[in-house]
Amino acid sequence: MEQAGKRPRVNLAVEIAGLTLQNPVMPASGTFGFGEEYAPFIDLNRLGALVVKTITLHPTPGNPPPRLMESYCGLLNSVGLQNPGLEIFLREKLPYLRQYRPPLIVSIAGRTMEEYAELAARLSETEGIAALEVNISCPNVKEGGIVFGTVPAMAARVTATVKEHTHLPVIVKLTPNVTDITAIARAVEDAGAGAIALINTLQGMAIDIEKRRPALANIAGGLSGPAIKPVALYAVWRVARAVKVPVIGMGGIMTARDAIEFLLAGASAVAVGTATLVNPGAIMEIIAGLENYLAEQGFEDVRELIGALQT
Amino acid sequence: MEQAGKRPRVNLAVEIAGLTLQNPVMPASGTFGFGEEYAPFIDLNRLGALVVKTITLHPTPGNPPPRLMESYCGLLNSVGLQNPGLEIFLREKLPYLRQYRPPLIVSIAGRTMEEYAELAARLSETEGIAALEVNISCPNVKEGGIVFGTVPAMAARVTATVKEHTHLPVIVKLTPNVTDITAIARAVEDAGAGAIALINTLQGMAIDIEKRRPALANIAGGLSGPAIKPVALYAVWRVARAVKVPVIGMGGIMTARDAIEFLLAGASAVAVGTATLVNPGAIMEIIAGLENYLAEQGFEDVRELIGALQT
Amino acid sequence: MLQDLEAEVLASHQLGQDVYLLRLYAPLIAEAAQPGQFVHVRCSETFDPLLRRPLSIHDAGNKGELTLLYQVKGRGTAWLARQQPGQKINILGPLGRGFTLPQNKRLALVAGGMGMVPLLFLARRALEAGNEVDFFYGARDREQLYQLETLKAMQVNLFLATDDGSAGFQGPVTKLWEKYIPERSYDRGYACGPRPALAAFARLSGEFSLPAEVSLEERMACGLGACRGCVATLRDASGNRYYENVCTGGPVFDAAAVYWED
Amino acid sequence: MLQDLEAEVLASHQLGQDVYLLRLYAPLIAEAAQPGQFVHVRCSETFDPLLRRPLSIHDAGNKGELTLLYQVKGRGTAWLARQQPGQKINILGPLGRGFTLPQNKRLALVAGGMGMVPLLFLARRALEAGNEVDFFYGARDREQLYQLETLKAMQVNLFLATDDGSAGFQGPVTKLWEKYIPERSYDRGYACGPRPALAAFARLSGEFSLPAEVSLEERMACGLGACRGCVATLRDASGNRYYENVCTGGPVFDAAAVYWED
Ligand SMILES: Cc1cc2nc3c(=O)[nH]c(=O)nc-3n(C[C@H](O)[C@H](O)[C@H](O)COP(=O)(O)OP(=O)(O)OC[C@H]3O[C@@H](n4cnc5c(N)ncnc54)[C@H](O)[C@@H]3O)c2cc1C
Ligand SMILES: Cc1cc2nc3c(=O)[nH]c(=O)nc-3n(C[C@H](O)[C@H](O)[C@H](O)COP(=O)(O)OP(=O)(O)OC[C@H]3O[C@@H](n4cnc5c(N)ncnc54)[C@H](O)[C@@H]3O)c2cc1C
Ligand SMILES: Cc1cc2nc3c(=O)[nH]c(=O)nc-3n(C[C@H](O)[C@H](O)[C@H](O)COP(=O)(O)O)c2cc1C
Ligand SMILES: Cc1cc2nc3c(=O)[nH]c(=O)nc-3n(C[C@H](O)[C@H](O)[C@H](O)COP(=O)(O)O)c2cc1C
Ligand code: FES
Ligand code: FES
Repeated sequence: MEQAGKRPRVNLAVEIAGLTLQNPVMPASGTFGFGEEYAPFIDLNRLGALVVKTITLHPTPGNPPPRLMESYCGLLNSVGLQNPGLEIFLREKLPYLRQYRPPLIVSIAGRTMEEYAELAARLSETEGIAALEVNISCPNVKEGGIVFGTVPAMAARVTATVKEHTHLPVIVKLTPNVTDITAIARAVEDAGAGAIALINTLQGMAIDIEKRRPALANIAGGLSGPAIKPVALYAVWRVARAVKVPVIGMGGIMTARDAIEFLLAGASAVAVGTATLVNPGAIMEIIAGLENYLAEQGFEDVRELIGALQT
Repeated sequence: MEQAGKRPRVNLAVEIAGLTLQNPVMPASGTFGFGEEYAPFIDLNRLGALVVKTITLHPTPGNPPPRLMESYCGLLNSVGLQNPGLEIFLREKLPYLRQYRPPLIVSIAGRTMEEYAELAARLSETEGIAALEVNISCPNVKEGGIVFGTVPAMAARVTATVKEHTHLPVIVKLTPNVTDITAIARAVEDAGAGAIALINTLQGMAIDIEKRRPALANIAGGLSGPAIKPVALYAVWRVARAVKVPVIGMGGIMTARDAIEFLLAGASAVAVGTATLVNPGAIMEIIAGLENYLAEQGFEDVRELIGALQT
Repeated sequence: MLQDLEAEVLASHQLGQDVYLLRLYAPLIAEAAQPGQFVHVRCSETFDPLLRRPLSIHDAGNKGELTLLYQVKGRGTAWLARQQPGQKINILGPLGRGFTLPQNKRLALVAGGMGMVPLLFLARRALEAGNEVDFFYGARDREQLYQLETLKAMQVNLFLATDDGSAGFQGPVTKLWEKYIPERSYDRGYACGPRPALAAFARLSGEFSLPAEVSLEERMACGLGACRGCVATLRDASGNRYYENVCTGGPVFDAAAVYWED
Repeated sequence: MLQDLEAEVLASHQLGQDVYLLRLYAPLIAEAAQPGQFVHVRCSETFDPLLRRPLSIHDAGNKGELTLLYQVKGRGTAWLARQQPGQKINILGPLGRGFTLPQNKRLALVAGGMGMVPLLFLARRALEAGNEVDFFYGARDREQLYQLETLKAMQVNLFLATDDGSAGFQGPVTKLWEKYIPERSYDRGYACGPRPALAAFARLSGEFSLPAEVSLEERMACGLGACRGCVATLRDASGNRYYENVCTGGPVFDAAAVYWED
């Protein structure tokens, strides 16, 4: 029998593309830097996984400032994938990240198929990386700047290219700025994605009415945060029903309640982005809240919750 | 010379598809009922235009309850175009609306091309209607339920069909749930749209984690309100640059500042939806705030503001 | 006449763990208020939470005072509970169709939990109109029976029920009421409370052919009949189902017209 | 050590039309604070407004008191101005790289408008370290010169400038400063204020080969260097431009390293 006052332990572990995560909550790429920025606030060893800012083959300076603008319950950013590039990542960031136990997921982006291929190959030679997350929300410079993730065939080609150049599990991260996200999801699944992450930011804009100029130097930016949660949740629900591979859900998750909605909708894990920018402890609070909910509702295993929505 | 303390009068009038609006602020379809609901709070004669809930050929019962769910800075609805149908509209709603001076814009939706055609024809026989707004965010039952507004050719066909059956100016209202909204905008412009209204709601979802059921009986719903403003503004900015016809901007406009952003982005008029549901006086406050801004910033005519964004 | 105004908080009393009595100064609404009507309350200075919250009118005094009684459930009511005397709250009202108010009849008021809120106001007005009022009031336990002093001071015949028997009858308030229906030969019944309680109330009043009214709850946006978001499923005389706005067609409906299977 | 904590409001004083002095009890932050650093303040109980607001540390007492001084500009600072003593505010800090603090030197502090906020704290610490401090402080008019009593009590040499001449020199504070640079032979200059004032300050200190530091402002999300959202354009020794986080690389930068043409 249970000891009085002691709750039965709940299993929080999930599997994603062959990786075992001790719990289903991880940071969203680009909102957690390279981990070290949040070490003063949370024990990185307690995360479901570590997910770093998207890296590119060469250093990317990013967009000119201003890059941020607050909107109603949302954040617009046009950071523009600023990152030190593959070499410096390997030399200066990876050793730090390797100290931690949770699987390390490295997000990559390219401007051409070749860049994706080379990133995949180089990162696969390296110890300490558990999976690649392929960010396809960026323009293909060889095809007139069409965003890779908006055309099923192109999304599939990126996925296949990365797969060819790595033995690591491949997670493909989708953009929501499409008519039918399930078509993209199926295309990348068929091309070999081991898991699908969604959503990246929605395209948005804000204007400074005093200066009569865009609030962001880049004119447009990506909208994240609580504002986009219903859009993200619906995309996750649809994609989870359209594919067989696991789904990592994200977009506006601020609280454990939000995370639970994503799991019920079919996500096997969730990522927390903007919430962390506002509250460095958000991920920890979400993990604790999820555990509480499961215990209170009489679940023994978080996997019972995944896709348990009754429709 | 000006009298001391008296501000120079600012011209607020704009032209849209041949209609002259005394000011560029109107209600958004579906959030203002048939006008009478707001008459206790505002003088309908002071609106830029009157825009009624979308009507269909036959009475539409709408979706089962619950139909509403609040989200962070947003509202999800699955009303499902509940309306009394054309006949009752003509008999019971139109006479009331005809008392007012602002141009009356009647929003229509069909499940087939034929229904759009018949609605257009019947409404054009009637006195007191200034323009038709064609809601193409609904599924085409003859083409497997694909939403009319998500395929350029289909959107163009609806537009052309309505044009053929009416002498009234035709405003086409776009859905934002597409990869490239400018392609749809150009298609409906080429097909004869006199103006383009955007955006309709974003697709979204919410889940009741206690019941583990969708919060809306219909599972998914349309997201409106301040949360979607950056997405709407960006869509308006892009469409305004892609077409020559005037654009009516909407999506999350809560304050005069928001409305001004849409005008700067290129909208010739704006519509206010969710804000009115929260604050019945919102439209009036927006008109007053716009007038103040223009006077303070030294504009004599609101048209100087339209598209005046410096990029 | 409908009002959209800033009402000053006169007092906010915590009555129970999550339950607050809010006294507002809002003469234009207080004077027009009818039992069963509600006000629609802005619960934020910003846009999160976004929507107003519908709250029944609990009492309306002649000094321009409007009383609300609410339970903190989520983010809107949590905001409300933080408001202090002197602050202003934006309210819209009085909204909706209230209860039928007869004269010199014998009435049964059946309240489950927070369903007591509008029925207290109904009881006050019903007594003023010469009616005899049996007030049945059920809750989970003794602690969750609010406003007993006020009710006792009001000359209603008060019947209490609790799930755990800590006060009055042990069991559902509708079960308690059922025992009195035959002998008390009511002219009309009224109920407000959780949906299963209302359904039981409707079934009982149907069995006894008692004209009966219930107050329904639905999520609302405008509160004015404009958005068609707050519908309940009703059935017409021939049994056909249709949707009716709770905000303007209700919140009070004929118990026999509600489609309870929803 | 970085802290993310709930600080109690000790007092909130309105100093001017839109300007507030906020005294918080936050010993862990107050003890660690260095002049030029800032705290990142949650300005909502909900998610609207969403982001924290960066505010400079205006003073940090030994009784665990942390003082902020801010102008209400938009929705976040408006929320802050509504907070009353006893309420808790979530703050993150101390953040960023502050000013260089020499010993026994002669320093020029040049403040434009609200730029006075971090410079008062710098002046206090600079005096404690045996420096001589010339404090140049400019504002639109006399009413907008805040904290004059505090500054006067601090043994700084105070030089005032106003745009309308209602106090001190009439004209920009940098113009006033310019007159003193040759004779006062400073060891180091510091500035905080509107960007055009900072650019003028940087140009002057360049001309006089004076080591000089400025505090920059950029919109911020995390405040911790994680999001790369708050960059300013700098230039390296060979004149190449690059982006640096204001939150962690600054907010204080070498005036010569800033790309002022942005
Ligand atoms: C006509 C009417 C009168 C009411 N009178 C009272 C009363 O006097 N006292 C009282 O405690 N409660 C009353 N309620 C219920 C009350 O409106 C909800 O408890 C309240 O809206 C919950 O808001 P929240 O911010 O606490 O919860 P949240 O969970 O943050 O609410 C989210 C959304 O759901 C809506 N919602 C949640 N629960 C309900 C509900 N039961 N009914 C309608 N909308 C809901 C909210 O209004 C909001 O739009 C009444 C409801 C209606 C329709
Ligand atoms: C390091 C640093 C220290 C600062 N110290 C002070 C201070 O001590 N006193 C003071 O009055 N002001 C200070 N500011 C400016 C202050 O942060 C802004 O005035 C404030 O964020 C505006 O918020 P709001 O809610 O009033 O305006 P809103 O218009 O609602 O703000 C919208 C968004 O823009 C950001 N923003 C707007 N203006 C600025 C700005 N000038 N700098 C950075 N972000 C901005 C907000 O933080 C928010 O994210 C400082 C800024 C920085 C970067
Ligand atoms: C400042 C910022 C930077 C981001 N950078 C990246 C990135 O480099 N790569 C990526 O795949 N997504 C990036 N994202 C998107 C997030 O990973 C996430 O998909 C999105 O923000 C939605 O989640 P949220 O609402 O929880 O933030 C970024 C988001 C923000 C706010
Ligand atoms: C409750 C509700 C009902 C709506 N009904 C309609 C409709 O019938 N026809 C239509 O074209 N748009 C409808 N809309 C969409 C609005 O007209 C508008 O495009 C959208 O809500 C974005 O604007 P907002 O954020 O200001 O509300 C509806 C929106 C809401 C919230
Ligand atoms: S709440 Fe809008 S119709 Fe009832
Ligand atoms: S605010 Fe995030 S890096 Fe500076």
